[in-house]
Formats: sequence, C-alpha cells, structure tokens
Amino acid sequence: MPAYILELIVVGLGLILLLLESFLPRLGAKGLAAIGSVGLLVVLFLLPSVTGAPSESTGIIWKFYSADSLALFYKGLALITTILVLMMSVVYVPVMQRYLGTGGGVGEYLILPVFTCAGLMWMASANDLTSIFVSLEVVTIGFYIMVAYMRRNVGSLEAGVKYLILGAVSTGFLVYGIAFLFGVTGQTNLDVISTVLGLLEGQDKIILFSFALLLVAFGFKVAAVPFQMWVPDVYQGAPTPTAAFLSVGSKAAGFIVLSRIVDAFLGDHGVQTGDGSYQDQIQRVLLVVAGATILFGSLAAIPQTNFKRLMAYSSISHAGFILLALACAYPVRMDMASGEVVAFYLAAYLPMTMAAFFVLCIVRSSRGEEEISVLDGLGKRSPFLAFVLLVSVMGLAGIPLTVGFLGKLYVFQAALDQGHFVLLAIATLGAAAGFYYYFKVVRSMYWNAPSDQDAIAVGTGSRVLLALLAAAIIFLGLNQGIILGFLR
Amino acid sequence: MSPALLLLLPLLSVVVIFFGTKWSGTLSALVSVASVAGSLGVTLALFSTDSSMVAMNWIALGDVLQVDIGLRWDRLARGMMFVVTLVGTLVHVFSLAYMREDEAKARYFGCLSLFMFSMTGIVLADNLVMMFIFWELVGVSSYLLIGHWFTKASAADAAKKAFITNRIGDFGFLIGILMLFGLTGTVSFTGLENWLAGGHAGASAGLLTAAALCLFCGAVGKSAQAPLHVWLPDAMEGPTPVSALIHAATMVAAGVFMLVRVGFLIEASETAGLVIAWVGGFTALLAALMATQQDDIKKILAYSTLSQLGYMVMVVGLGSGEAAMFHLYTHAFFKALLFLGAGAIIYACHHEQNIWKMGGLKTRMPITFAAFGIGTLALIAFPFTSGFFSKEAILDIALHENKLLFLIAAGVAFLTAFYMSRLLVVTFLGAPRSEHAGHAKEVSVIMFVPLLILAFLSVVAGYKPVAELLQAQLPDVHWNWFVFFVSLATMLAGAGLGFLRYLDKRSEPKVIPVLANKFYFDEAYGWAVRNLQDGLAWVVRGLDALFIDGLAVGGITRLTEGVGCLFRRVITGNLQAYSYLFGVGVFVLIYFTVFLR
Amino acid sequence: MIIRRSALVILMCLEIMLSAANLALVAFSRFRLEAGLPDYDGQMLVFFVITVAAAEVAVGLAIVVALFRSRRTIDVTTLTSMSH
Amino acid sequence: MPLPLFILFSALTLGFAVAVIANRNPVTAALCLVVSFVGLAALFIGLSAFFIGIVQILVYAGAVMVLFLFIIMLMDIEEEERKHFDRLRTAGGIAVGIGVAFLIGGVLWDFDYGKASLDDVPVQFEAAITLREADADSGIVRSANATAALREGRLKDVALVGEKLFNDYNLHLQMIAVLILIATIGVVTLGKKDSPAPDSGSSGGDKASES
Amino acid sequence: MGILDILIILPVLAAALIGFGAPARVTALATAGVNFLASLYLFFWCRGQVADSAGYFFRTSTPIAENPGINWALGVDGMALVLVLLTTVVTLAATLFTKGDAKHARLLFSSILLIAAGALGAFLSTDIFFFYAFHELALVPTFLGIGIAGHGDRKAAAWKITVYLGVGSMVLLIGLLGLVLHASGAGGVTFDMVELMAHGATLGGATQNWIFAGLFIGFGILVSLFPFHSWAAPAYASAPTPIAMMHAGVLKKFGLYGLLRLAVPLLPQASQGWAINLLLLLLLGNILWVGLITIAERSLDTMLANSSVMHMGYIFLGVACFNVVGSSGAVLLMFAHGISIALLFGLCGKLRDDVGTVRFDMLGGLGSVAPGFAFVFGLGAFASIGLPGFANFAGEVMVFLGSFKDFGGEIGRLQVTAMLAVWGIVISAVYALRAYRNIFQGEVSAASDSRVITKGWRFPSYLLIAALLIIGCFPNLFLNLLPSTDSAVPGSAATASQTSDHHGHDHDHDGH
Repeated sequence: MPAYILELIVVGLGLILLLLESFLPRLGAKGLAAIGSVGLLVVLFLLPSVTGAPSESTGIIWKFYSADSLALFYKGLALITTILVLMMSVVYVPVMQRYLGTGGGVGEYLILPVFTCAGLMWMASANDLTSIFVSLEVVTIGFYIMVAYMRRNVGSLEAGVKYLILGAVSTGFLVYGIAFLFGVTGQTNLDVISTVLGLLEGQDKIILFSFALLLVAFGFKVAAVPFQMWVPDVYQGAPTPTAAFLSVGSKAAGFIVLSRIVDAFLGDHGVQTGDGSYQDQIQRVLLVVAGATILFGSLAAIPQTNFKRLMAYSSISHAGFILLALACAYPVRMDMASGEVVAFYLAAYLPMTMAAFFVLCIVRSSRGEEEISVLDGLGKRSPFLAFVLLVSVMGLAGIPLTVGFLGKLYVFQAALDQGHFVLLAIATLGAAAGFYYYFKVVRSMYWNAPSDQDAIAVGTGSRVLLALLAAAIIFLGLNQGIILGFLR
Repeated sequence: MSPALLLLLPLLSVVVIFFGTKWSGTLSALVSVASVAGSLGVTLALFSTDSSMVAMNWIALGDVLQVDIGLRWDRLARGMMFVVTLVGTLVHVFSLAYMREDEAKARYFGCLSLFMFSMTGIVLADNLVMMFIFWELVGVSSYLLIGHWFTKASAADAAKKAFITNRIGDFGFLIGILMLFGLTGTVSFTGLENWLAGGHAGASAGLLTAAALCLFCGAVGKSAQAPLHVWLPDAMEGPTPVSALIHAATMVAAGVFMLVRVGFLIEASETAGLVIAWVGGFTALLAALMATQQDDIKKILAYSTLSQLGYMVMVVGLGSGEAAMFHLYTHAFFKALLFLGAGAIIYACHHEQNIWKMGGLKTRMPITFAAFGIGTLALIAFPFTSGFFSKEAILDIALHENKLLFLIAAGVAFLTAFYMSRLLVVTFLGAPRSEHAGHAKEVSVIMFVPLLILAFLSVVAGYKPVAELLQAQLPDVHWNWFVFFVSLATMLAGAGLGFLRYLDKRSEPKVIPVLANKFYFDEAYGWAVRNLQDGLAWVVRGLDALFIDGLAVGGITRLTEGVGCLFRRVITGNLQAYSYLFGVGVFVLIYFTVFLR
Repeated sequence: MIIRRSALVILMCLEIMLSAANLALVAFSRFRLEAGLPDYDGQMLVFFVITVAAAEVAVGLAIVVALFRSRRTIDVTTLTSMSH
Repeated sequence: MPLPLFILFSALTLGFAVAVIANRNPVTAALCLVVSFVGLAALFIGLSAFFIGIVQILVYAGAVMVLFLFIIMLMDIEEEERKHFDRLRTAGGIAVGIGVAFLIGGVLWDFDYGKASLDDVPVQFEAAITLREADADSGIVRSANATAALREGRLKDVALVGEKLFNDYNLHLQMIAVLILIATIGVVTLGKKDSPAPDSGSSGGDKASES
Repeated sequence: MGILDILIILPVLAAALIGFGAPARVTALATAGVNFLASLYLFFWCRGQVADSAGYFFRTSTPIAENPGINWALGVDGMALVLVLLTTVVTLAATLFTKGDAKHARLLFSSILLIAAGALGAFLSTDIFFFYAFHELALVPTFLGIGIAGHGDRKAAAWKITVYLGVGSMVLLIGLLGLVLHASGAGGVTFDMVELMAHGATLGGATQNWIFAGLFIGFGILVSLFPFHSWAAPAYASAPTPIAMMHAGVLKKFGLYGLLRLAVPLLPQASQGWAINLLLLLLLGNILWVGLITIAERSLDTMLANSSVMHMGYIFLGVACFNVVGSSGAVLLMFAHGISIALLFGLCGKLRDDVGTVRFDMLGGLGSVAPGFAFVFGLGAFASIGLPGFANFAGEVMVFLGSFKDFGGEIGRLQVTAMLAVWGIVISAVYALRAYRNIFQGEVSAASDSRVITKGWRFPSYLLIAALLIIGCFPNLFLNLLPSTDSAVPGSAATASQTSDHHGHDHDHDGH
C-alpha cells in the first residue's frame, strides 16, 4: 500500500489521542503515552511493507512525495525517536506538574510529539520545495510550542521566544531562497531542478545565492556554526524530552532535506574538480561551515558545567561531523554514498543522545537542577544508570566497539577519501576535545562523592528501555551490518 | 673431565649455597672451599691437554648471528687458571678463619664462589661476547664482595663507585666488540684471527686501532688503569681476603689477560700498542708516587698493585704478551702473600689498618714477618726472587722498545722499593705505637699456612723449570748486564732511603699533600659527578618540566580552554545579540558563497 | 528586528519579511508562463506561506502573552536568565 | 500595469515598512503595517494575481493586525520608553540591513531575467485554451467557468488557483490542516490562565492579572 | 572456538563476573593461571609448527562485515607469541601482587583482567580494526584505575594520561585508516593485515610518508617516545601497583608491536628516508635526556617510570636497525623489559604499602631489616640495567650487534646513535645503584626500621625472576620462533629491494 498512508495513520492516532485525553481524563499521562507508543510501533512495523512510487507514477502525488529507501529509513528514525520521547515525557511529568500549575495541559504534551512525528515523516519524504516548506513548518511550529510548553518556568518561555523569533527569521530566509530557486529554474521538484541546473550556465551567481539562503535556513535547523547561537539556551530552557526530540528529531530531518538539496545542486558532479564551477563552491562552503561547527561545538563544550548545555554543544559538534560527511559528496573508494554515511551517523547518534537525555530525565526528576554535579557519585547511587550513561558517553566520544566510533570512522574515511586534510586535523582536534568533556561526566559520576545518598528509583519500563538503548549502542557498534541492511 | 667442569663447579656451589645452606655459615663455607679446591684439582689434571669445545649455543639467529658459550683451553688459559684456582683456594682457607665471627658468612662465600665462576668464565671464554658476559658478572661479584658490610655507608658507596667505574670501562669494551663484529661479522677469537690473517688489516687500519683502543678501555676499567683507577683504593673497604683475591691476583689481572688474548689485534695496529704502553707506564709512575704517602696498609698495597699492573700493560703495549703474563703470575703470588699478610696483621691488631699505629710486630708475629718480608723482597725485585726475573724481563723489553719508558720503569722500580721498605720498617721494626699493636700475637695456623705456601711460591716461581711447570711461556730475553745493574741499583737505593728515613719515626716525617690525597683525583671525579651529571640531570629535569610539560602539553590545554571560554562569552543569552550575530552570519555566508570563488 | 526591544514589533517585522518573500514569489510566478497561464505553482506556495505566517504569529503571540503574565514585560533584552 | 502606479505602490509599501520599525508606539506601528500590506496587495493585483491580493488584505491586514491590536489592548503595553537609545545595537542593525540589501543588489544586478517588463509576458489565452481541450478527457477535473472566462480573454484567477490547489497540492492541504491543528492546541495550552499557584523563578506569587 | 579466542574471552568473562560480585582475587587468580598455562601450551605447540607463508603458525578468521572487510581474524606468529607470554606472566604476577582486601579490590582485579584481555586481543588479532579496538578497550580501565584507585595527585595524572593517549590514539586512527584505505589494493577496503602486507610495498612514496607520519606519531605517543613522554612519569607514579605493572609491562609494548608489525614492513620507502633520522634522534632523546631525568628523580616510583621510558629507547634502536638481529633483539628486549619493570613496580608498590613511603631520603638500610626483599629487588634492578644472565642483556646485546651488523667500515648515523645509546648502560647503572644504595644499604633510617615487609611478594617475584633467567640463559627458546633470515624480517632493506616473493603469490612487479 502506498507510503503516504503512514502519515495519515499517525495523524489519525494523534486525533484519537486528543479525543481520549479530553473525554477520558482518568487515563492520565501514562495511559496516553502507552497508547501513543503502541500506535507508533504498529506504524513502525508497517514501514517495511510500504511500497514506493508505482512504476508508471501517473499519480501527481509522487511529484511531491518520494518514498525511496533513505526516506523510509528516516521515517523509521522519526518513529523510534518519538516513541522514546513519549517514554521520556512520562518520566518527566512530575517535573512538568510543578511548572504547569493547576492549569493542567500535561496531556497535550504527549500528543504534540505524535503530530510532530507526522511532520518529520513528511519531511523525510519531501522532495519538492513546497512540501519541504510545509512539512518543515509543521515540525517547527510543533517545536515552538513544545519548547515553550512549561509556561510557568521562565527558562522555558525565554527559550521559546528565542527559538520562535530566530526560527521565524530562518523560515523567512527559507521562503526567500525557495523563491529565488523557483525563479531561476521555474520548477519546484528537486529532481527536475537538478537537471535544469545542469543545463543553466551563466546564472552561477543566482544559483549560489539561492543555495546560500537555503543553507542559512537549514544551518539554523541543524545548528551549524553561524546560526547555532540558540542551541545552548533552548536546550537548557526547554523541558528535557523536547530538548532530546530537538537534538535528534529535528536535526535528522534537517539533515535529510539538506542532503536532498545538496544532491539536487551537485547533481552527479561529485568529486571536487576544482574548475571553479559553482558545485566546487558549494562543497567549499559546506567544508568551511563543517570545520567551523566542529571547532565551535567541541571547544565551547570544554568549560561547560550544565549537563544540558554540554549536550547542546556536543550536538553542535556532531552536526559538524555530519556536515563534513555531507561535504564529501561521492567518496570514491567507499561504496557508501555520503547520504548513507549521514544516515548511519544519525542512526548511531540517536541511541546515544536519547540514552543520555533519558538518564538525565530520571535523575532530574528526582533532584531538580541539571548541573553536571547532579550526576555526582551516580556510580554509587544507582550503578545501572551510571553504566548506561557511561556507555552513551563513550559512544558520543567515539570510543571503539561503540556505534559512535563506527559513525566517526566512516566520516573520517570519507574525509580521507576526498583528501580534506585540514578538515581531518580539525575533526581529530574535535574528537580529542570530545574525550575531554565527555570524560568530565564520567569523572563526576565515578569519582566525586555523591551529594545525597538516596538511591534513585528507576521504573521498570524505563529500566528495560535504557538497557535496550545501551545494548543498541554496543551491539550496533560490533556489527554494523544491521544499520547498513536497513539503509539498503 | 673437560674444562666445562671447571665452569660448573663454582656455579654448583653458588646454587647449593643460595638454595641449600643459606642458613648455616660454616656449611656454605665448606661447600665453597670444596668447590674451589675441586677446580684446582681439575686444572692440575687437565694441565697437559689442549682442547676447545662448544658447551652451549647461546644465540643462534640462522646464518646471521652465532654466539655460543665456547671454552678454549690452551696454554694461556692453563696458566691463568692455575693462578686463579691456587690463589683462590688459599684465600678461601684464609677467609675461613678471617670471617669466622661474621654474621653474613653464607652470603660472603656465595659471592666468592660466584666470583670464581665468573673469573673462570673470563679465562675460558673463546669469544668476545662471552668474555663480556663474564666481565660484567665479575664486576657484579666484586660489587657484592666490596659491599659485603653494606650497613657501613662508606662500604656501600665504595661498592657503587667500583661498579660504576667498571661499567664505564665496559662501555668502551662493548663498543670495541661491536666494531669488531661489524667489521668481521664474527665475535670469536679464532674467527678474528683468521680474518686478520686474511689480509684485511690494510683496509680499515684506522678502525682496527679504534677497536683495539676500545677493548683496551675495558681493560682500563677492570684493571684500574690511569683514568679509571679511583675505585681500587676505595675497594679496600671490603674484607681483606677479598682484596687479596680480587684486587691482587685475579680480577685486576683479567684486564691484562684480555689484552694478551687479543694480542694479535694490538700487533696489527702499532699506534694502539704505543698508547697502551704509555698509559701503562703513566699509571705505574702515578700509582707508585701516590703509594709513598699512604698511611693505610691496604691502600699502600693497592697502589703497588696499580703500579705493577701498569708495568704489565706497558709491556703488553710494547708487544710482548709473554713477559706480561710471566710478571702477572709472579706478581699474583707475592701480592696475594702481601695482602694476606696484611690481613693477618689487621686481624691481629683488631682491625687496625693505619701503619702508624702499628710497629714492633717483628718480635710479636715472627712468621707473618718472615712471609711478609719475602713477599716484599719479591715485589722490589730482590735478585733471584720471582719478582726479579719478571721485572728484569720487562725492563729489558722496555730498553729495546722505548728508551723513555725504560727510564720511567726504572723510576717506578726505585719508588716501589722505597715505599715497600717504608711499609716494612714502620709496621714491623721500632716500638709498637698503640696498645693494640702491643699485644698482637701470632695468628692461628689456618691463617699463616697459606702465607708460607705463597712465600715459597713467590721465591721459586721465577726460575725456569718452575715457570715451565706453570705453563708460563718464558720471554726469550737474554741476560743483560746493564739491565741487571740498573735494577739492582734502584732497588738498593730505594730500600736504603726508605729504611733510613723511617727507622723508628712516630709519624710521617714529611707529608706531601699532593700525593697524600691521591692527586685530588677523587675530589675531581666527585666534583665532576656532582656538577656535570647531577647538575645536568637537574637542569634537564627542569627543562623537561618547563618545555615539554609546561609549554607543549600545558599550552595546548590552556589554548583550548581559552578558546572555549571565548566562545562561551559570545553567547550572552541576549536575544538581540543573537539576532545581530545571526544577521552577520547570513551576510558572511552569502558573501562567501556568491562572491568568493 | 535587531533594533527593536519589544517582542511584538519583532513579530511584526517577521511578517514583513515573509510578505516580502511572497512578493518575490508572485513576481516570479507571473513572469514565467507555463501552459499559457502564469505558473500557479509559485502562487500555491504563497498561500501556504500566508497560512504558516498566520499560525506562527498566533503561536508567537501566545508565547508573548504567557511571557507577559510571568515576567510583566515583553522587553527582549531582559531575557538573559540563562547565560554562559 | 503602468510604471507610475507601480512606483507609487512600492514606495507606499517600503515607506510604511520603515515606519513600522521607526516609531515607538506599537499601535501606530501596527497601523503602518496595515497600510504597507495594502500597498503590497495592490502590487499583487498589478501582477494579475487577484486572488492572492484579496487574500493578502483579508488575512494579513484583517485578521493578523486585529490580533496584534487585541493583544496590545489586552496587555496595555505602555509606550516603549526611550530609556537609553542604545547606539551600538541600532547602528549594528542598520549596518546588517544595508549589507544584506547590497548583497541582494549585487546578485540581482547582472541577473538578466530576459523579460524586461510585464507586457512582454502577455497571457496567451489561445494557447491555454487549446491545452485545456487537449487533455480534457484525461480525467483531470477542470472548472467550467474558468475555461469560459479564458475564452473571453479574462483571467479568472480564483478558479484557476482553486483548480491547481485542489488537484495537485492536496497533500499539502492535509499538512497545512495538521499544522493549524497543532497551532491551535499550542495556543490553547500556552494561553491557559492558571489559578495563582506559586510559580518558581519569577518575581514571586503576585496574583495573575485578570483580563 | 580456538585456543586464541579462549585466551581473549576468558579474562573479559572473569572481569564481568567480578563486576557482578564474584570473589575478586580468587577469580582473577584462576583466570590468570589458566591463561598462563594456555599460553605455555600454545608456546610449546607452536615450537613444533612450521610458519605458514605470511609467518603465522595458526590463523582463524570469521568475517564480520564484507565491505569494508572487517573480520574477527586471530593469528599468532613468533613476535605475537612472545608478547602473549609476556602478558600472561605479568597478569599472573600482578594478580598475585595485589592483596585481596586492598581498597577498590574489585575494580583493580577487573581492570587487570580487562587490560590483559585488551593486550592479548591486540597482539593476537590480525585485523587492524580489532587491533585498534582492543587497545582502546585496554586503555579505559587504565584511566579509571588510575583515577579511582591511585594515590598522590591521581586526578591530574589520570586526566593527563586520558587526554594525551586519547589524542595519540586519534592520530593513530588517522594513520591506520590512511593505511587501510590506500593499501587495500584492488579487492576493496580490507582491514586484514596479511593482505595489506602483500600490497603494502607498492604504495607511492608521498602517500607512504604521511601515513607513516601518522602511525609513527600515534605509536610514539602510546609508547612515550621522546617528545611525547611527559605523561608516563606522573601516570605511573600515581597509578596503583597492578595497573602500573600491567600498563608499563604490557600495554606500552603495543605501540612497538604496531610499529614492527605495521609501520616498518608496510611502508619500506617511508621508513627508510626521513623517518629513520628522526627515529634515531628521538630515541637518543629517550635514552640520554630521559636517562638524565631519571638520575635527578627523588622517589622510586617516578624513577622507575622514567627508567621504563628510557628503556623504550633501546627497543626503538632495535627497530631502527631494520635487520633481523636488531628486530629479534627488540622483541627479546620487549619481553625482558616488560617483566623486569613489572617486577620492580610490584616491589615498589609493596614497599609503598608496607613502609609507607618511596622517597629516597626517607628510606635507607632496608637490607638489614628485610634481606630477602633486598635481594630480590637487587636482582630486579640488576636485570633492568642489563646484567648478563638476564633476558635484558641478551636483548640489548643483540640490539647493539644489530646496529653494527655489516656497517661496511664507515661509521654511519646508526652506528653513532648506537654508541651514544651504549652510554645509556652507564646511566642506567648509576640510577639503579643509587636507588639500591639509598633504599637498602647504608644505616637504617627511621622510616624503614619499624615496619617489616609483609609476605605475599615472594612467589610472584620468583616467578618473574625465573622467567628472566630462563630467557636470559637460553634466548634461543624465543629466537628460533622469530623469522631468522634477513629477507623475511619486516621492513629490512632486503625486502624493499627484491620482490617480496617470500610471500609466494603473484606479486609480479618489483616493489622498489
């Protein structure tokens, strides 16, 4: 059955949840989340059986909606992320209560991710400028609300305002970029655009201009360097599940659309031929941005003391690595196209960040603030949590035998393949700095004495989930065939 | 009954003592004496046969490198082995009594057997690497023996000093071996000889001289020649039988033995020979001068050993190994005798070593006095004693080869006679200068029997039939009246002068500071070690901490920290600043993409 | 947008930016003929932009109201509780 | 569309847009914005996009501005006092604005779009009609009166837009529907007033302002 | 599930068991013992075997991923066998040295086992991916061990070692990746060493240079080559005894093993040119510069740490000779140094626990208080300065002989370096004896006379000394395992010139 049915199912699920929430108040957050995740699991199982564009593709819909393997992979990612966020929100509810006052509204906080997930899935398969714009907007509006959800917590509101204003500006630039691209090529479908761009000559300036505008928009979305100012504040202010969702969901979606656009612009002009064509310029821009992002992300993370801000900076530096992979468009000696390297890295990035945020969720819900010192002596207080966090931090730092290492390995291989040595040096510096600030977390967990002795209650559900995540980090690290299998 | 047994016996005794009789001193003493006596017996048994065999293959790397523990039992080895085992046995017997009440007797005898094992190893070695192995083992055993009473700070320091100076010598020795190996591809003596015989000498003369000098450097370290002689006087800290065995007869002689072993190499490059000769001569003169002003009986004997060794090295340098070996044999006997005698005196005077506190022992210890007297006569080459014949040979060769050296040799002979007679007069004649000396009585039988045997040997060893028996290849020197006359005159003058000056004097009549404290060698070396080595080490440590640690590593961490804070300061949290930076970012990005091609 | 301090005015400026983009879109769609008629794809996008802008303003104002309730001010420069 | 009219309307839009930024009082700013939108709508109509012009006025000028005014009334925001006219920030803002404008100018400078002005892009009605007959039987729903209008040489904009919107872009309609649903949920939850519970971190437990 | 897999998996399982509460010392001892016996069995078994074409006695390989070709391939050849023996012996000794009731006992025992597993894995795997991964696996417990169970300013030391080795392994990763990418020839990207070895020589000069630079610096940092040695002293000074023993004894050899196995054979051109001069210069820095620092050290543990850095210089000299004598000497020296430094660190740890201090000025005259302990320490000290009869001397003498082998009469750079390196034996004699003199001889100082050295150190020390003596007296046990002909030796000048037909496959054109 055609792919776009999936999104409809998800929206339907959202509507049902909405109704349940209003008519069966006693269901409570846990019930809602349970139903939500079950529904999403069903959709996840349906995913492989979905058919792509029928061969004769008469239907007009396929002009706007592509269902190639990459899109299906990202849909899978989006679904898994949302399920995890739902679980996290259940754990996070007690903290939310404190900030929502008696006005309630916790229920909606569980429904919004479902709708945003639909948006993410649309984004994954959007290969037309308009559908990109609309699906992007569905996701961003969803995030505006989720970020500013805790209306009584001043941090959350502040983050919301910042995210909204800067988000709106980036949407403005996005529309402007689309306008110019539409102006030059007259088409809105990416594949057609790439062919038209190949034929155009003499218009390099305008093409580059539109690409720059689009890069501004997606740079913001993905937190690349010139536009990553918002990331630390929003991650710190927003409720932890939203921060997790932002760091994984929106980044993944941003990257898939960006990779689609870069493919459209570069066409088959993979290797940098250095003949001054605009494709080279694009690659050069991407390289510069990637380098700057890695540098900024890893160096700024060093003096951090707040765990969420640390995760924010680490997500910036990871974005840098992915941008680096993106910049090496067609690695010659590797059979993985840069799109697949990006997908693999994101798939690797997902469990690690989710596990880290999940642990923070549990710890924060019992302790309050999110400084790294809150993790002090976690090793003694609840060894299980400490172990999970250790595994995820090792993954983020890229220690071998974890999936993070494999992700970085492929990025390094792609960069080596194209011979970007300066970038390699910066990447090594970034990874090394990574050792430093991730080790700070381990240090505080195992070396510092716990400030208060009470063991942290870890619900059975979250314990199972965390174990699953930790296993995923290590298991996928050992044999990467699994992820590649999905990708093919 | 192969030479390998010689090697195994002492090793066996070391193992037995270490594992078995560690707890009982006397038992281990007996085991070690038995082993040394056994090896003496085996040496005598094998006196006639000439054989060389490979006991074990140590390193075998295909055709590239072949190093094995081989034994070479020829004339030279037999002679040396006889001396080593004979003196060894006598010293063992002597130290049975001397060390009776020492609490670590087991360890003492264990080390003695270890020393005998390594000494045998050097003598029997048939290749340079094996010789180097036992060379170092001898160094270690002398370290252990000198530092026997290690609770005494001075003994511990002396042991350390001895080992390190030896090690410096070994440094040169090893480089010599490496050069030879590099040149010829083989390490065994026979291999080297045929290589030399094969006419390659011309090709790398310079290198050969360098290699020879390096090997000589090893000998300098071991036989305590000029620059590296500082450790021998301090080595007297060890028990006297040890000094007798190691610092008279065997270990110091090992250097000379090695030089004779590679004699063919020294002939190949005469410049090396000359240098060796001059170093030998210079050491002899230097040591003799220093000996005249020493007060400690053992130090005097130590310096006399130094000067005699100088003689031997000089002669080897001048080309005749046989004369050197002959003098080595005779010297071994009478020097061991003198040392054991000194040991007896010290034992009798309750460990008193300063000669000015002794005196009048002639009457109290007649037998020791007699033996000691004979030893002294042999040392100062009194006619028809063993010393006379061997020194005669040396002087004769020196006369033929190098006139200047002959003069030095003569001067040294005079000085030897002078300080030996000084020693004899002050210790034995006149009145006892301290109550210890007052009621010194003759030592027990076990102690003076070895003295007598040695005395007999030191007289007899010079004559031809006995020398032949001792496998010493008599140098083909013919009787030369002039040489005889010169040596006789110097001997009489020296002895007379010594006798006259020191007859019943209470203290040293004229102290020559320069000689008294040994040409300030020790102070110079001490300064060098303190400033050069430790100072440099301290400076290097400082530099290392400053540059590599501070600058490189610390620098980078500070840099990253700084940049991190810089970035952090940028994010102030103020929305307008963000939007401003956002705007600037957009401007830069667009400008870069569109316009910068 | 960078100059003004009040969140409301900033939202207004955002509106201006989006409408400017709309103008460009309409212009391009008008100037490009497709099947004889002005290319309506561009105009479709304009519609969507307008609806999205409206939604954005709605959410923006909601947040501003909530902010006003809890902080008594909508002055953007005071929102610096989270720094470094 | 005659040149003088074009210049008038664009001047109108730009002028009032600057006015929005310039003046202090938010109410006047809102009104200037309305005028600017009217100018813009006029430009749209000039470009023969009648439907969009109308929508522009209805949605923007009508609904959005009303919302702004309503909010301004609700929170009786006083005039932004001229406490300190931060030189640095305004200068920075202006500089960025001008810089980006220059860039756009630079890009567009040699961007010869090939068509100087509107009139050399006439709407070929005949071509449109022939095309519509050609694929009449291909099952794509065509609005009848749009074809009739085309025959008389009038561009029935609304019908054409409707036709395109509901034929090709129905996926996006669904998306927009979801978007608006999310927006409403968001506004509702964010807008909830809550009884005077002590909120943490803000300036103490003053009673919520009643509207 | 061959014997090789057991060797690696067993300690990991044991560490896990300890993690979950099994009695720490007993499990650790059992595993270390079994591992030791297994390695002995392997040793004797291999002596009977004849090496296959690439020099391996025994190889198993189970593919994990096809492209890039990563497979769980284990193989043991002469060099690996020696190092495996070293690892198992040192592990057994380290477990014996640690008391069951020590602070952080469980952590210590599990980290010993993990380090052992990591080292064994690294030495045995012939697949670069696992080669690198196992090394990292071994590093993590070291950092945690030093950080948690160490003493002195352990935090700073652990911090420094983590970041330093982190950067080192990153650089190494780049080098390895470069190697894999460029040297994997036609058959697609492969991590398998044996295949890479086949294509290695054909690389272009330029690429070889930067790959070799990456590997050289990466391994240099891991092995504390001269400019990168500043992490070693503080780390070992504040590391708990077993961790110091394991890391100095075993893990440091990883870098050298890597150099000998990967860098030298695969990149003959690069390693002949500029690299050899740099290597010679740096190893001199190691021996002389660090040697002098060791003399200036004031406490036993920092002195031992620096002395281990200094001895690395000799092993590098062995590598730099590029001939079979030098490289076999280097392997022997690795084994000997590993054991002697482990013994000394063990005793130093015992000293610190029982007497309370390791500073020279506070100690003195221990010889009379604990004669047995003094004797064993003496043996260890003499072994480490290269007294004949011990394995160190055999290794050192072969390294020196290797550096002078057929140098054709004129003194080249290698020979000058070797001569200066020989001066190192004097430096080592000075600091070793000075330490022995301060601690054990002379009059009994206040600190040392009251306490008596508790037992528990005798058996492991005798075990280690026995190992040193056996190999010292019969080095042939190891030597006939190693390749004995010049051509087969990794990276010797001979290989670069003629085709590496020794590997016996269709290597048509010449490598030079």
